[in-house]
Amino acid sequence: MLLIHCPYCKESRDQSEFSPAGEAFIARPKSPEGISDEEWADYVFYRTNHKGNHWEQWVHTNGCRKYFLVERSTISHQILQVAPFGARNSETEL
Amino acid sequence: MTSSKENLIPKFASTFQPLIDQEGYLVNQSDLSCHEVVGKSLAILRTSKDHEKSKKDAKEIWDVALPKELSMTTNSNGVQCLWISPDEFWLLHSQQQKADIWNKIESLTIEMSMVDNSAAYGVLEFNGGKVNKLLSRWMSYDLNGSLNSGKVVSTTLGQAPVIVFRTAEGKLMMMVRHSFSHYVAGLLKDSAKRV
Amino acid sequence: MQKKYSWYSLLKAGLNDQDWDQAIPLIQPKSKYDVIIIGAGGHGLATAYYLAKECGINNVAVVEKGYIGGGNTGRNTTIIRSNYLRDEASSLYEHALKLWEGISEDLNFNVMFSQRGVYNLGHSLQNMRDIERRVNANILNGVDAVVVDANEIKQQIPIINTSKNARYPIMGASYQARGGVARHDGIAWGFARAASMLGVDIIQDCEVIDIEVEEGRVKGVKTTKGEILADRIGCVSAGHSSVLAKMAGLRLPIESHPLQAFVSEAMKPVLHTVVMSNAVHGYISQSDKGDLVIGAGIDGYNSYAQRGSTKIVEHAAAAILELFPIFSRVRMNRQWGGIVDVCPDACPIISPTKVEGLYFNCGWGTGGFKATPGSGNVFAHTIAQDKQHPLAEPFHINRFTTGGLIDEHGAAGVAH
Amino acid sequence: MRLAQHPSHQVDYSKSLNFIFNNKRYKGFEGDTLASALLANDALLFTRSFKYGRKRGLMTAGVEEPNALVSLEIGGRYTPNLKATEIMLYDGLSAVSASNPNAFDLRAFIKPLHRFMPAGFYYKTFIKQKVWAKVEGRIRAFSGFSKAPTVEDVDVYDHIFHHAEVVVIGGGAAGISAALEVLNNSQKERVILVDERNQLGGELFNEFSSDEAAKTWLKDSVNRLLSFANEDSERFTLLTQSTAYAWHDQNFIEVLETITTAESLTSSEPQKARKIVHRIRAKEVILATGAHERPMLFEANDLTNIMLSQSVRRYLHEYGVISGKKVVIYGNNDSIYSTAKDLHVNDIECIVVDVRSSDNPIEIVSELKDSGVKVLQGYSIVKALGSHRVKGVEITQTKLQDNNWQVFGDTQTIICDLVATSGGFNPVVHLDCHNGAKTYFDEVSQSFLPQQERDNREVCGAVAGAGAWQDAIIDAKNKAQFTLNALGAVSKLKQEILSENYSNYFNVSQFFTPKEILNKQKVFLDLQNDVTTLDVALSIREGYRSIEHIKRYTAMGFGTDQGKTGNINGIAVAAELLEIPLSELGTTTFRPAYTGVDFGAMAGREIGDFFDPQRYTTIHDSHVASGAEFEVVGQWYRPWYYPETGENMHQAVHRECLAARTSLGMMDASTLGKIDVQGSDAREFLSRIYTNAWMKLAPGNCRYGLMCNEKGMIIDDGVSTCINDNHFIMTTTTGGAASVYSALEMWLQTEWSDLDVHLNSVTDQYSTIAVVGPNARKLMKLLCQDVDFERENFRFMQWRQGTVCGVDARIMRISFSGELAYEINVEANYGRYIWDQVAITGEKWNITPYGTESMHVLRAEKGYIIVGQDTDGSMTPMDVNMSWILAKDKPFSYVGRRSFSISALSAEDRLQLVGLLTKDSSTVIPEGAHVIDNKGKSIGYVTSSYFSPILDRSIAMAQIQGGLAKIEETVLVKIVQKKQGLKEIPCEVSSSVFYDIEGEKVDGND
Ligand SMILES: Cc1cc2nc3c(=O)[nH]c(=O)nc-3n(C[C@H](O)[C@H](O)[C@H](O)COP(=O)(O)OP(=O)(O)OC[C@H]3O[C@@H](n4cnc5c(N)ncnc54)[C@H](O)[C@@H]3O)c2cc1C
Ligand SMILES: NC(=O)c1ccc[n+]([C@@H]2O[C@H](COP(=O)([O-])OP(=O)(O)OC[C@H]3O[C@@H](n4cnc5c(N)ncnc54)[C@H](O)[C@@H]3O)[C@@H](O)[C@H]2O)c1
Ligand SMILES: Cc1cc2nc3c(=O)[nH]c(=O)nc-3n(C[C@H](O)[C@H](O)[C@H](O)COP(=O)(O)O)c2cc1C
Ligand SMILES: [Zn+2]
Repeated sequence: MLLIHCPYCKESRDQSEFSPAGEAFIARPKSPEGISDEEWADYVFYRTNHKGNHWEQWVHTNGCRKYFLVERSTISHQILQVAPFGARNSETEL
Repeated sequence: MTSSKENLIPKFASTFQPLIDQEGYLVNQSDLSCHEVVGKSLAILRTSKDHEKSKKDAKEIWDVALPKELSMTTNSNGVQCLWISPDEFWLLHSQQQKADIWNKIESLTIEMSMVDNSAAYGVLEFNGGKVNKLLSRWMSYDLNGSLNSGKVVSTTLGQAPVIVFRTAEGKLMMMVRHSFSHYVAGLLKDSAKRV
Repeated sequence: MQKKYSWYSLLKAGLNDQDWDQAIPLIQPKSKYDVIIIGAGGHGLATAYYLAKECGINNVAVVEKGYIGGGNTGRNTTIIRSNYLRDEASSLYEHALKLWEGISEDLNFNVMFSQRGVYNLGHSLQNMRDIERRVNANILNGVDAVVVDANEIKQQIPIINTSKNARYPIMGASYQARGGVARHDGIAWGFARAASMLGVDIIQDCEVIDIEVEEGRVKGVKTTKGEILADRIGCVSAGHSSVLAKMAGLRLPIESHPLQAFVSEAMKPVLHTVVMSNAVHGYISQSDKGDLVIGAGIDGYNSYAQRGSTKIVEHAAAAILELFPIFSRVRMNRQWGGIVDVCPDACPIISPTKVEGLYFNCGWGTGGFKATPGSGNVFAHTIAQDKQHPLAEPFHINRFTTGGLIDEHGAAGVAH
Repeated sequence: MRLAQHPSHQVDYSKSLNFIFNNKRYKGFEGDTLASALLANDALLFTRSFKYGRKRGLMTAGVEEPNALVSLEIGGRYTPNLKATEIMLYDGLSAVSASNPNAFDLRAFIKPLHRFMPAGFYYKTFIKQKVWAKVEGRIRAFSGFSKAPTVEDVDVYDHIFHHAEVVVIGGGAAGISAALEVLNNSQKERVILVDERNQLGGELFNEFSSDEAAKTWLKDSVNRLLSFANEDSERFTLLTQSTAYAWHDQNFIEVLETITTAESLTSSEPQKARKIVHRIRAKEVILATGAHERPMLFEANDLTNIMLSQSVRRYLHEYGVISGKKVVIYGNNDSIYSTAKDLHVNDIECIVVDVRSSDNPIEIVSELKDSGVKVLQGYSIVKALGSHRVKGVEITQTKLQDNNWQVFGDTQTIICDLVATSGGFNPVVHLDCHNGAKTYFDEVSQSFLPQQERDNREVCGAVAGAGAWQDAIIDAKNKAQFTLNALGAVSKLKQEILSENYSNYFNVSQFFTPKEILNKQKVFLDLQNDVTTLDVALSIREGYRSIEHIKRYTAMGFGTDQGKTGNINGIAVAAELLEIPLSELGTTTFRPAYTGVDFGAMAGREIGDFFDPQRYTTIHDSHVASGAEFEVVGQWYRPWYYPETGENMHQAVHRECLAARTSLGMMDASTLGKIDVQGSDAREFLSRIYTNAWMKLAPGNCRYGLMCNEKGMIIDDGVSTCINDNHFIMTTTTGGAASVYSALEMWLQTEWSDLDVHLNSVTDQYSTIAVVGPNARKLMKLLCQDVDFERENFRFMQWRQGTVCGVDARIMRISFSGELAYEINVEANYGRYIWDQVAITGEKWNITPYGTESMHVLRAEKGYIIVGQDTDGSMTPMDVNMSWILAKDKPFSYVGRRSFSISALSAEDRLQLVGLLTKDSSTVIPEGAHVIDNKGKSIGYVTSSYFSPILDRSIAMAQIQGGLAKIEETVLVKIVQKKQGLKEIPCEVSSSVFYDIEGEKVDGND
C-alpha cells in the first residue's frame, strides 16, 4: 500500500484514498483531425510504460479530487516527487 | 380540488432518520456516542480562477474567510466553512439561514459557483474517549496524530467517502453521503459492539 | 539424445541409481542463430519448440534473464479455458485448448493438465445476459459451453454459497467442462526439455540488454552473456515487452501492471473444480497438493515489482469468503505478484513490427497461461513464414491504428 | 516429563487444564502450548509425513515447526493446519493430527517403492492424458494436511489502522531494549511493539537458569514497558500474540493479533473478535525478529525426538518439559554447550557431539567436561537409529580440510532417546525482504543477514547477527539511537560498544555438508514436504539448478512453515553440489505471510452486508413496504418489479407496463447520476463531451446527449438540463455516474484547465420521481399548482421550477417510455414524502409503481438503448443507428470524434443495432441468443428481448453485422442450448422502434 503525498492537501495519505490515472504527459493532440491515424493511435493507445522512474497521474478521489503528477519508481515503488498538475509538461523539464 | 395539497405539511426525513434511535443516536454507549445533527444545510462553493475575487464574494455573502488547506473557519453566525480542495469550500449553515442566503446569492453576480447540496449529506457528531478507537477500524487516516481541532479531512470510512472534522477536543463531526448512510450506520453500529 | 520418460525408465533409474539426463542442459550461447526467442516463459519455450518441431528451424536460442518459467508462467493461477466471446479470441484459445489435450504426450512430460471444469459465475442480470451471449457464441463456434443456474451449481459444488441474500448472489454461471488447470512449472519445463531435445539452446541467466537494429532490420541482441546474432527475433517477454520494444526503438500499446495471487495451506481435497467470478474479483481452485490457489484483481498502477497492494488481496479473500464462507478459518500461506502486460482491448498482440525480422508476442495480460501452446504454435509459424498464421491475423498490432480492436472486455470481463 | 517449577517457567503449575488430542485425554497447565503439554505427557507422535508416511514428532517449539500440524475443535470453530507449537492450551481444548500417526498408512507401507518416486515423479509418469484424467483424483486424495472446514465460521475479525513513528517487530531482548530506548529518549513519538508469543522475552528465558542478570533485566524492562503502556497509552502500544506477517511498501505493516482465549473460544458471545489485523503505517521500523535455529543433516534426521537444540531448551526453560532422559546434543557451534549445561544442571544425562575439532579450546567445554558431561569434538552423527522414535545415533570422526568436510573412521553407536541439534542460526529476515530488500551471505556468522542499508529501518539483535543477549540489548540501543536521530528526536548519537565476537558469538562453523552424508537416503531438508538431499541432487542433475528451480522441482519450502528450518540448509546443500558459494546461489524469495493468516482475518468485517456498500434512495422504505423485488445496479438497490400477491415477474411487469401505457405509472429514478455543471464555459464543455450540439439550448430546456470515449465508443448517455447560460445539470446512467464524473474532472483538470467550469455531484441531493402515462398531466396539475402544465406551455424536453405538495421541485418533461412523463426532482429529504403523495394522489388513475424491468420493456418498445446492455464498449453512435446525434459542425473535435474516421469504424459489416420481430409473435427470444447466417455462423446477437404487453407480441433488439442494411429481411435466431429447446427462430429485421413510431404519445391525452 503506497503512501502518497497529495500536493494539494499537502499531506501524505493512504493509497486507498487515491486512484491511479495513467501515464503522465500524454497530451491530447491540438487538432485531432489534422493528424494521421498512426499519430492518433499513438495518443489513444501507445504508452512508454517505463521500467524505472515513471511519471504518472493520480487523482485524490476520496480527498480533494484533484489530479496531480507523481514520479514513482516502477521497480521499487518509491515515490520520488509529486507535483500539482501543470507544474511540468514533460519528464525532463525542471 | 386544489386546496387539499396546499395544506399539507411536507414531511422532512433526515438522512439517518430510519437508522437512529428516538434521541437521534446511532451509537450510545459508555464513553462513545454518535448522533445525527439535524437542521444543517450545506452549500458548496467552487471559487473562480480569480481566487481573490471569490474570497471577496464569499465574505460578502457568507461573511466568512476562506480557510487554508485542511482547516475550517467559523463566522459569528455559526456558519462553518470547510476546506475541501484549493477551489472548493463547504459551507455548513443552519436551515433557517438557507433561504436568505440563497436569495442573496441569486441577487448577486458572482463568478464562482454555488450549489445547494443540503440533502446530499447527513452530519454525524461523535463524542467520547473511544471515538478514535471506533473510527480507526474503518479509516486509514491518522486520527490520533493528525486530526487536531479545527482540522478538516476528506477520506473514506470503509468504502464510503466521508468528510471528518474536529470542532473541539473529543468532538468529531462526520459528513456522509445520503446513499451511503445505511452502509455507514451499519459499520459504526457493528464496530461499536467491539470497542 | 535424451531418454524418454516412462515407467520403464523410472524403474531403471530407481534400481541402478542411474542418472537422469539434463532436462534443461546448461548451455553457453553460440554467436549466431537462425532465430532468437527472448523470454523463456511458457510462450517463448513453446514458440521455440514448434519452430523446431513444425517449422524445421532448429538453430534456435531462447534467452532468459532469470530462470525458465520464472515470469508469469510460474506465478499464475493456471486457469485454462477457451470460452471467450469474440470469434477471433475463441478460435485462438480453442486451438490452444486442443493442444493442451495432447500436450503431455506430445512433450513426453506430464504437465498435469486437469480438465476439472471451469465455472464463470454471474451475479447480476447483466452478468447473466453476458454469459448467455458468450455461451451461445461458444457453442456456435464449436467450443463446449453451457449455462447453469444456481441450483445446478449448488449440486456440483455443495460448499458454495448460493444464498439469495448474499451481497452478490450467484445467479448462474457458464461452465466449460473441458477447462481446468495445469501444473504451471510443468508446462515451461516440458516445453524446455522437448525443445532442447530438438536442438534448441535454452540459455538462462542471460538478459537481453539491447536489440541491435541496422537499416530497419534486426541484427541480433546484446546480452549479459555477450552478443548473439540472428536474422529473426521473437520477443515473448510478457511484462517486459515495453522494455524490449524500447531497445528496438518501438513503443507498444501496453502497460505493465501487478497481478497478485495467493495460496492457502494445503488441505484435503474439498473443491474439485475451478470457480471464477469477475464481478467480485476472485478466482479459485484447489491444487493437486491441496492448497487453495486464489487469484486477485489487477492493480491500477504500473509496476515491474512483482508485488501489489494489499487491499486487492484482502478484497479477493473477502470475495472468496462470499462464495465459500467455510474457508474463513483457512489460512493464507503465501502471496505473490506477477507483472502482466495489459493491452487496451484485452487481447494479445502476435505480430511483426516495423523493424524487419522483429516479432512480438505479448499483451496476454491476466490470461495468457491457457494460451501457452497455441500462442507458441501460431507465433512459430508467423516467424518461420514471416506471415501471420491465420489464427494470429486478427492480433496484428496494426489493429490499434485501423480500429479493428477485438475488445474481449465486452462480455467476457477479466480474462483469467 | 515435567520438571519442578522454576522462575523461568511460563506455565502455572497451580492451574491444570484438561484437553483431548487424537481422542485421548490429557492434562496440561496454563501457559502451556499444545506441544509442550503433549511432550510433558510423553505423547510424541504428531503426524504422518506428506510423501513417505513417516511418523513424526516435534522438531521445534515455535512457528518454524514443520511437523506438528493439527486441527482444532469442531463445527464453527474447526480450524485446520495449526501448529501445535502456536496453540496456547485452554481447558477443554480438542485437537486432531492433520494426518493420524497411528492409523494405517499406505504411503509408509509402500516403502520399497519410495526409491522409484523421486522428485519430479509425476512429471515423468501418467503421461497419457486419458490415464492422468483417471488417476489424478486418486492421487489427490492423498494430498493436503487437515480436512477442510465444513461449516461457517462463528467468529468475527476486525481490522484496525494505526500510525506510529516507530514500530518494533519482535519482543525479545533486542526488541524490548529498542522500544525502551525510543520511549526513554523522545517525547511524542508513538511506539508499537509487537511479538508473536504470548510473553515478552523471546529467547531470553533460556538464560535464566545460568544468568540472574537476564532475569532481572527482563523483569525490569517489561515493567517499564508496561508502565508506558498504562500511563501513556497514546504513545505506546504493546501487542503480544501478534505476528507481523507482511511488510508492504512505505512501511505499511500488517500484524495479526490472536485474541481468542479459552473463554471466547468456548463462550457463545459472538461480538468479540477472534483475531485482529492491525494495519500499521510506520515512519521507522526496528526489526528485532531474532533467529531460527537450523538442524544438522544426517540420515534419518526426521525421527521423532530429534529436535532443535534451542527448542529443547525452550521446552525445558519455558515449560519445564523434557522429552528424553538421555540426550545427544549435536551441532557445529558453541550454543550446544549452553544446552548441555542446562540439561546437566537439571540432572539429565547428556553427551555433546561437536563436528568441530578441539583445536581451539573453549572455556565452556572444559567446564562441562569437568562437571562430567561427555564431549566428543571432531565427531559427527551420520545416522539416527530407530524405527520412528530415535533410539540412538551413529557417529564417526570428522574433520574440515581445504574447506571440505570429511567423515572418516569407524562408526560408533550412542544410545539415546532425544537428539538436540544445532546447525547455526538463520536470522529472521523474512519481513525485511517482503518489499524487495535483499539479504547477503555473511561468512563470519554463516548466515544470510538483512540488507545493510535501507531507509527508515534498523535491524538489531539476533536478526542482525548478535549472539549474546547482552550484545543484543546494546545493539538494539545503538540502532534505536539511529532511529531517534532519523526522527529528529536526538541529534547526538549515543553508541555503546559491543563485545568483540559480537557477530560470531557461537563460533558457528561452515555448513556441515560432507558428500558422504548428502548421498545417503532420507537425509531430510524439508520435513513437511519430505524433501531430502537426494532430491536436491537429482534436481541439479536434471538441470534444475537455480535455487528457484530446486525449490519448485522438489517443493522445498512450499509448506506451511515456508522452509523456516530447512531452506537455508537446502541452499547450502545445493551450493555444495554445484560447487559454488552460497552467496552466489542466494535464497528464494521471502513473501508474505510470515506465518499463516486466516482468510477471515484478511477480509475483516468486509464480508456479507459490508462486502460492498449498499446504496439506497430515500424512497427505499416505501418500495420495501410495497413488496418490491430489488435489482442491484452499481451499488444501488433499485426496485425491479412490484409483485402483487401471487404474481410472478412476468405478470407483474405486464400489469406495470400496461398501467404506464394506458393510465399512470410511477418510478423512482433517483439513482441516475446527477452532475451540476457551472461556469461561463459550461456549454463549451458539454459540447466537447457530448457528440451533439449544446450551444443553442435555451434555459428552460433539456436535451439528450451521448458520450463517447476517445476510441469513439459509447460510454454513457443522459439528459442534461439548461438552468441558465452558465449552469446545467447533467444526468448519467446509474452505473456510470462515478466513472463519468471522474472522466469529466479528468478532462477539466488535465486537458482543459483553461475552461471556466465547475462540477459538483448532486446525485444524492435529489430524489427523482418519474410520473409516466397518458394521465400524467392531470396528476401533475393536482400535485403542483404553480406551474402551467398546458401542452403548449410546458413542452416535451422542457423543465419548470414549481412547488409539489409544498416542496420546491424542478420538474422535467422528459420521457424514457415514449409516454407523457414528468420527472419531479426534490430535495432528497422529501423524497419519500413526495413519492407517497404521488402514490396517494394518483390512486384515482390507479397509479402503479414500476421497477427497472418494466422500464426496460417500455424503453425497448420505443427503441431506446440501455448503455451496457445494448452496447458493450465496442459500439459507436453509428452502430446504434444514432448518426443523427453527431454534430457535424462543432469547431472543437469532441471526445471520440477523431476515431470515427478510422476505417474499421465505418466498415459495413460492423455490428449494428436493429429490431427483431419473431415471425411467431408469442415467441420471446432468450437474450444473448445469436443470429446466424445461412452457413450457421453467428452474425450477431440479441441484446434485449421482451414480451410487449401493449403490442401483445414479442419484441427484441439485436446487434447484427450490417444490420441496418438488412431491415425487412428474414434472419434466423438459433437456440443452441439444450435446455432452451434447440430450434431456429425466424425473425424479421426491423427498425428498433416498435411502438408509437410517429411519437404521438409523448404529449399524452388531455
Ligand atoms: C497472478 C497471476 C494470475 C494469472 N492467472 C492466469 C490464469 O488463471 N489463467 C491464464 O490463462 N493466465 C493467467 N495469468 C496470465 C499468465 O500468467 C500469462 O499471460 C502467461 O503466463 C504469460 O506467459 P509468457 O510466457 O508470455 O510470459 P512469462 O512467463 O512472463 O515469460 C516472459 C519471460 O521473459 C523474460 N524476460 C523479460 N525480459 C527479458 C530480457 N530483457 N531478456 C531475457 N529475458 C527476459 C522473463 O524473465 C520471463 O521469464 C496470470 C498471471 C498472473 C501474474
Ligand atoms: N542469533 C543468534 O545467534 C542467537 C541464537 C540463539 C539465541 N539467541 C538469543 O536471542 C536473544 C537475542 O535477542 P533478540 O531479541 O534478537 O531475539 P529473540 O529471538 O529473543 O526475540 C525475537 C522475538 O521476535 C519474535 N518474532 C519474530 N518474528 C516475528 C514477527 N514476524 N512478528 C512478531 N514477532 C516476531 C519472536 O517470537 C521472538 O519473541 C538472546 O537471548 C540471545 O542469547 C541468539
Ligand atoms: C499454482 C501455484 C501454486 C502454488 N502453491 C504454492 C504452495 O503450495 N506453497 C508455496 O509456498 N508457494 C506456492 N506457490 C507460490 C510460489 O512459491 C511462488 O511464490 C510463486 O511462484 C512466485 O514466485 P516468487 O514468490 O519466487 O516471486 C504456488 C504458485 C502457483 C503459481
Ligand atoms: Zn488531496
